[in-house]
Amino acid sequence: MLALLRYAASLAALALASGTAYAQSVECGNAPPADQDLTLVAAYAASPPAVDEVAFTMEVENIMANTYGGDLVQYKPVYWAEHKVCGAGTNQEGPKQVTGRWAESWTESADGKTWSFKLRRGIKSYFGNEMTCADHQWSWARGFEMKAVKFFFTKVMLLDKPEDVTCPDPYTVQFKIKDRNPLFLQLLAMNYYGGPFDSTEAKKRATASDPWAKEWLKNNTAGFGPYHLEKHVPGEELVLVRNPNFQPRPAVGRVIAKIVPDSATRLALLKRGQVDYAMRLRQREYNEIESDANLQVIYHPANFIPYFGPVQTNPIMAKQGVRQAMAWAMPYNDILNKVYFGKGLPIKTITPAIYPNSTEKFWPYKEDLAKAKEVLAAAGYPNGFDLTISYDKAISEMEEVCTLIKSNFEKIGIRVQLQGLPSAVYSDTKFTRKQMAHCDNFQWPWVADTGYTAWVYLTHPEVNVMNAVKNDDPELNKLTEAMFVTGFGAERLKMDMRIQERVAEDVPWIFLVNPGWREALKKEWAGFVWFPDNNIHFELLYKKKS
Amino acid sequence: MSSVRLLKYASRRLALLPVQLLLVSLIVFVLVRQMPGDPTFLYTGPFATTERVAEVRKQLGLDEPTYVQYVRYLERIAYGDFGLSMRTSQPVVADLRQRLPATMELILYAVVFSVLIGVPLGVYTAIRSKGALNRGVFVYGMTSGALPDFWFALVAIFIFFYKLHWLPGPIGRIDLLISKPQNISGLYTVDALLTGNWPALASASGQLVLPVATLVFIYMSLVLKNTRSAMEDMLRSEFVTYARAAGLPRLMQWRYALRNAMPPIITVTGILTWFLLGGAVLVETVFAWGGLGQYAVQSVVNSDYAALQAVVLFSAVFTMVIFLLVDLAYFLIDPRIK
Amino acid sequence: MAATLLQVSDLTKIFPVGGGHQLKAVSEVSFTIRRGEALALVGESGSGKTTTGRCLLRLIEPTAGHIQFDGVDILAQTQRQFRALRPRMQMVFQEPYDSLSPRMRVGRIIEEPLRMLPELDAAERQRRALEVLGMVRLGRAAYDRYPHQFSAGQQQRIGIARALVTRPDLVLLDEPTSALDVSVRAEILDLLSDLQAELGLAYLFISHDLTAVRRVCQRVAIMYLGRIVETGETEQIFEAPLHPYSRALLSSVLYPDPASRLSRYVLTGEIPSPIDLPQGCHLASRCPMVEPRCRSAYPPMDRFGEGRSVACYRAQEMRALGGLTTH
Amino acid sequence: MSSDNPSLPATPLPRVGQQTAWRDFLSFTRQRGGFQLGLAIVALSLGLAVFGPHIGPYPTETALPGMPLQPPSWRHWMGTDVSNMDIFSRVIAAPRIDLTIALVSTAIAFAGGVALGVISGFFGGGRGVPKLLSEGIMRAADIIQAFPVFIFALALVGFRGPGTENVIAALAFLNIPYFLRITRGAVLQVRERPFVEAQRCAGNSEWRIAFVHVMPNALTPPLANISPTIGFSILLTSGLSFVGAGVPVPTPEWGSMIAIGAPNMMTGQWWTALFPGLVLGIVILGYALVGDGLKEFLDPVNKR
Amino acid sequence: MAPILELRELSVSYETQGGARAVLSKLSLDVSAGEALGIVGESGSGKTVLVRSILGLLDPPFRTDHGTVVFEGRDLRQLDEQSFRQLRGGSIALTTPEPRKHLNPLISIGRQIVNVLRAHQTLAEQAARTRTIELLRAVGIPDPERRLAAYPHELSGGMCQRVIIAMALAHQTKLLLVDEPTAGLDVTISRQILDLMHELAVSHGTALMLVSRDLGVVAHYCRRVAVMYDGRIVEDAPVEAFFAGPAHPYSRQLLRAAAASRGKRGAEKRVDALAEPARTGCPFRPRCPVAVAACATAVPALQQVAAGRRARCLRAEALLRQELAA
Repeated sequence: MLALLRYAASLAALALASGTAYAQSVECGNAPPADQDLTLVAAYAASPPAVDEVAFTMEVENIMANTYGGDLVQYKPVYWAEHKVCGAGTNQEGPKQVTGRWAESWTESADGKTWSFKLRRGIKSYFGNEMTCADHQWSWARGFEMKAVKFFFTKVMLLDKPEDVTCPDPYTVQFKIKDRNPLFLQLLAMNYYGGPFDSTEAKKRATASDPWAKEWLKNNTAGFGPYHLEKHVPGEELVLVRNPNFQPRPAVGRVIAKIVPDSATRLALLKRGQVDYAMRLRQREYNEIESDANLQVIYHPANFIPYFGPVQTNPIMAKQGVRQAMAWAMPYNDILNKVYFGKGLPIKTITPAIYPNSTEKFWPYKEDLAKAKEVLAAAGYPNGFDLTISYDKAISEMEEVCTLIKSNFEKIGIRVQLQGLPSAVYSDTKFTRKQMAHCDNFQWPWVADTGYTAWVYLTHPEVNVMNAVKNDDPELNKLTEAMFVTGFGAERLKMDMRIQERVAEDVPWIFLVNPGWREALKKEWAGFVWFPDNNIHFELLYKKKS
Repeated sequence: MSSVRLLKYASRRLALLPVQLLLVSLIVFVLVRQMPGDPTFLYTGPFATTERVAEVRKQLGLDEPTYVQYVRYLERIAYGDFGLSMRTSQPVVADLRQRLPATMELILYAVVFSVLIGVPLGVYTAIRSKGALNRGVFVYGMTSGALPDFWFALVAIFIFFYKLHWLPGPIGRIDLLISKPQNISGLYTVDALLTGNWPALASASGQLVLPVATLVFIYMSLVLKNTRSAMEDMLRSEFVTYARAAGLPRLMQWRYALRNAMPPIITVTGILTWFLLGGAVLVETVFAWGGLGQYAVQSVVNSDYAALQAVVLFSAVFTMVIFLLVDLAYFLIDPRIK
Repeated sequence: MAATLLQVSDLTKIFPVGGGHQLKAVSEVSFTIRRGEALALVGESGSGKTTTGRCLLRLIEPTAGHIQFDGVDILAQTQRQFRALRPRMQMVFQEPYDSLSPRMRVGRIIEEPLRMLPELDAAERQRRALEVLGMVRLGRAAYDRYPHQFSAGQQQRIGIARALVTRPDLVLLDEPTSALDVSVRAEILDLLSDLQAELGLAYLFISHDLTAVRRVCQRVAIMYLGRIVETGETEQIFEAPLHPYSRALLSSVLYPDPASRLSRYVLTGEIPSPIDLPQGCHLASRCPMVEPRCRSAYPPMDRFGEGRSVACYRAQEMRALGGLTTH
Repeated sequence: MSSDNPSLPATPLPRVGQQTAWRDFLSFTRQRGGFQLGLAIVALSLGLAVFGPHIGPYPTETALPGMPLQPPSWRHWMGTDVSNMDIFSRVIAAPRIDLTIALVSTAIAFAGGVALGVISGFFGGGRGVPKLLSEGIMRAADIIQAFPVFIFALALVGFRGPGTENVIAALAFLNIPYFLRITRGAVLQVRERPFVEAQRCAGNSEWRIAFVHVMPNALTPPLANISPTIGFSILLTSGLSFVGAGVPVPTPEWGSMIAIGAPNMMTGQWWTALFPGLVLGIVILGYALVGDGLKEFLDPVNKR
Repeated sequence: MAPILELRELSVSYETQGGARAVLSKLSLDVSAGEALGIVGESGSGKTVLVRSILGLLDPPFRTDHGTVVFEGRDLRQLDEQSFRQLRGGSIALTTPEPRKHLNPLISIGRQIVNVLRAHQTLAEQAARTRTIELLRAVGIPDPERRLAAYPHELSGGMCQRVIIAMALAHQTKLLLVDEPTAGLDVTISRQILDLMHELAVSHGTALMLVSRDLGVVAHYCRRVAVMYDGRIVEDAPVEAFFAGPAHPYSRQLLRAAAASRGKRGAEKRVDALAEPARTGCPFRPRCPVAVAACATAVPALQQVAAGRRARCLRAEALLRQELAA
């Protein structure tokens, strides 16, 4: 009860804090009605290979987001009037986007290198254990051990070693980082890859040969989040049940997720009312739902950056002129209209439009085949060249996009071979940079910052796995590094602009269309909030009173 | 007496199995080595560091020479360990155990109906070689073999689910909201019947209709055609002619013929079962059946090599067992086999 | 030129039949054929006559024994060496059509054995082929046709022509007429007799058709379960066989003459399985004249006059039974 | 010929002479409507394999301007697909790849299967190295055939990766044992025919007998099976492409067209998957009809 | 003696894609009760078809076009299937060449005989077994109790033929159709079988119709012989008279060909023994050494040429005179 009150208070504080341009009568992220006890049946596209950070798919994210429920802080939901939907306030600058989750308050030392978080009392896991600093400490130590996503976070957060997370008292978590990091809080707000775990429970499952309970945690969850994974039959179904100790109490007490691999079947099930929610449909299918009186599509512009990536390990792709020519030859409108039925947004910069400082002004490219041919000839390929474009076969929209690209490229003499790959092979060859070029829509920057985005995707290929196109531009490298340690202000803004300009000049990525965050549900559901993770958060959902 | 003979024969045939299995495993092992890409990545995910990759490689034994890997592999198989599926993070054996009943249920009904319809129809058309039914059967036999099963399934779904709403959609073995019957045999219909779980029985049966009908439609012609030609041959044979000359009634003549047509019918039933295991792959995929076939496809699409090799190995064992059974049935029917 | 063309001694062929059992198809068979002589090898199915013939041409490798062809021990030769002798020993088969390559023209079929005589050029080969086609009374037109365009009798003539094209000394005739109709059979038998006389050929005539044998051959050897039980001049044997088996066999022949009544000599039971034969006379189980010694040791081949041998302890008593024909 | 067989008043003899064979073939064809239909389909499919990609009204691998998924109309007889490519143009272009795969793989399988079948059949009962060879061939064939066809094809392509060459290799590999067995069966019969011994008497070596005399007479069964094998290979190729293990998009291929169209079928755009499957079925039917007809034509039992 | 079987103008044809081909052309023949009639002819002369058409066993593409088959006064062709079935294996029985192929390979011989017995009379299982044992003993199968359970493949060809005879003579058989009794059997065995068959027929008063290519068989086991050529009876004569001197040139050729020693040739004109039957006039004309111009005009009628013998040849009487003169 006390916890509930506290949470309500923090929400009220939030409403006050964000009360400027986006102050709205609609409240976002409110506690759902306490009198509802609902079951939600979902149609998932695939079953997660594991519910731990070793795996890396949309479904894993989804389950982890709902069972671990995020880290010490979280993004603040605000109301986006033009889309009539709640979403993280990513258009704010830096720390203003963030509010507490497990932490009720926090402090940053003057040098910016020490961060202390005060935990709320009485946060309990499904197993009934109260959250203490030890859980955080254990989770970070495990992250260093796992060398997976959480480990990646430590690098970006500038956290050096497990010992840099300390517990001055059981309800205080302290981080010591190498250098000032203006993005520290935002990074933390996005982190639910790997915890925080209920270490008391997890340790029970550890064995001598498996001290971090890797095996058990692959198919089980031990978090403080709103849900607990009750049942997992790979390839068949997942059942989530409410964490009885989670406050405020979610209205959805049970989520039954059935695995239905075929998107058209998911659609059919939703249309027939056999499921409440269908995950990962295609735009055409969302269109059908919009025309259905009993269903709704929740839309938020979101942060997706589908792009065409010339991989610069290939000498032809390494030529700036060639990349520019391809940018001129890209069928932007066809992709927007035929694949996304005009529903998406054209992307014209590395920073998603809903993120701060995003500008389209540097991006000169539009579909102009004559110009493309000219630029291509100037780059030394008047007769074109042979190009292989890879894509993930599991994402059918990418196949359609690539087919359209192929049609246009062949008109300027680039002979295209499409290579649809199984997801695993695709990501293998992508991250080992064995492809010549790819179409990709699996990228969305978690942190609303140009520096972060450019750094992760387009710089330092020797350390950045995510830089799958092997872009290695000295200027960009320098700029992103500088932005990491530069506090908010005019200087940082200048860097921000230059990065966006440089990316438009050099075209390491050719931006396509952002389809936005789309979720398809029965009409009676409400309480949606978009977070930069692009997941649906079941704990906020409830049924509208009719 | 004959049971002793049967036992001897069966044990001799069984003794061949391990040798065959060894060869089969070798083929599968060699196949797996053909795989493009590094399976390690699938375990580590894209963020993994070099050390982590090396560690996983070591864990998987991928750093050892090929022959050592083969021996290890054989050892593991001997212990029933087919490794972990990268896609489900479960032991492959557990995956198979879960999915096998689904496929078996499908194949079982498909075989039963193919035989129940195909054999009588084949016998009938052999005995009465004229008429509309015969003509129809001929056209059916010609066309059914030519149609792709997966396409037929899609069309059937379009008509009976999408347009007519007569049958449930391709969502697997049971309606999403009906809980599965208690696991006894793994076959939902059987288990539901045994436990008196009528809603589950109704749902499972409804879900079976389209996939089984597809398989039966596409593959029954195999049984039908072979029964008919075996029966025709037997009806033309000297001993049936002689039975007729000796004044045996028609029915007895047909029984003589059918008795002798049994070996080819049994063979073709074996072949059908064997074929259905392959045929089920695509049909399962279309119906999201969650069986072995769909598992195989998902394994291929996701380069889940441990899973794929287990499926391939299992399918070979399944084949051998089927043909062993066929041989034993032959042995029981035909006194000429020693 | 020696009078003896072929001398077979103690020829034995054993087939393993699994389970440690043996099928002794041919046991210690000995006989000779003189130049220009037709010897019949007669017996019922399973008697080993066909196996014997196949061993002579090394289509089957015998287990033991010697075969001297024109003074050469052919079993001592390798298959490659033996190839040089093949032109001199040819064969005519039972099934007229099946013994001809269906997809070859008659000319090529007949010339095929001439490949063993590399000294012949194409023109010479063709000349020889046309020559033998004439001998078997088929015209030149046959040369360019396919076997299936001929009737069974004509096909058998093609088979004979092929056997003769290398100008052999010995021709093995393996049931050459058993697949033919009566009147055709007569023609082929007459042709064979004529050719033997014209070309001075030696025949080994393997048959169960006793009337055919009587018509063509000068001498007869009767086989029973892998052994020769009796040999001698044709008429001698047909008139008064001395071995109980020969007598039973020859008294079973039905001549197309209701007046010819042969004194029947009947064996009891059926031919036993040739697998794992007991020692002793193979006929012991069926013979009306069986004595204890017949079961203990196989009787030796005893000579009864010029060219006549019989393997029976009681052959003398058989002689007392007299001739077969009773009018 | 030892007795009159009432069902066959005249001796059945295989016919070989070229002229008569051709005449027989024509008269046989004239009497068989199904066979005619099959021949027409096969001829048409071969024609499309050569000219198909060029005679369609629209390009086969490029998206057309305008909205996708247009229903069948006079402009687009079979409608358009999700990328707004003309389905008709793609359907008639598909034989180029499907038939290439089927023909090449069947040719390889035929050549390999017949050669191995002759060796294993002819030397089967013998001794020494040829016998071991024969035994080895048979065991290998047994093992390959222990795998259900589609699963093995899937595994072969799955392990080696998708792509035309791999599909061809997989199909050829799978079909070799099939031709091997058929040929072996025929060889086992032919080698018992006396003309083989006659050739031995004529001084031929064993290998020469096997390949010059026996093989030509054992070719009928494998030849008659070429056509159905082509049909079957097309079916397998399309199945592999359907699950994404075959020919890459957007190459016009029936199976992958069905796969692309499948989700649209579920949402009511039935034309996307219906037509490719229909045409695929008709083509396979054609090859099956030709196979049946040829079997009947070449089977000596059906001779008058 | 009154004939028990009368064939009148029986015509059977064989349907081919090129049109129907006559196999039996207006064939007329009688068999008297208790008589032994031999039918000889070469392959393709229609002997086997004749036997099967009597029993109504011909299936398409064979077709009985015309004629009557009268057995004991009833036209079998008008009989309904049920009555005909009772007749087959009852009053009219058949033995076949290659007996093993005619027995069901998957059923024990005892069961097969029992089935035949019970198809014709109501008989309890046990009684049928007892009767089967009797029958097997009667046909000279040793140890019949044990042989009941044997399968055809476990018996020799001769034994199988005995089983067939046992079935054929299981009832009051009036007419036994014997098709090529010696085909596929060894000399000594076939002689035993023939003796057995003859003996049983005589003791049962069964008429035999013995079809064979072997003139020797006919000479020794039949009282009368009918020669078939191209679907017609060309000669029909008592055995002694026939073998003393046939009245048809074809019969003469057959007889000479079958002789054990080489007959006199040379005097006669060379003819092709393989020529196809002529389509007009006398079918034997192309093979006939004594053909005259008149032979080309019409098929000669089957005429009485001497007491009890008929021949279908314009020159029959001339031949008989010549034969007697020689």
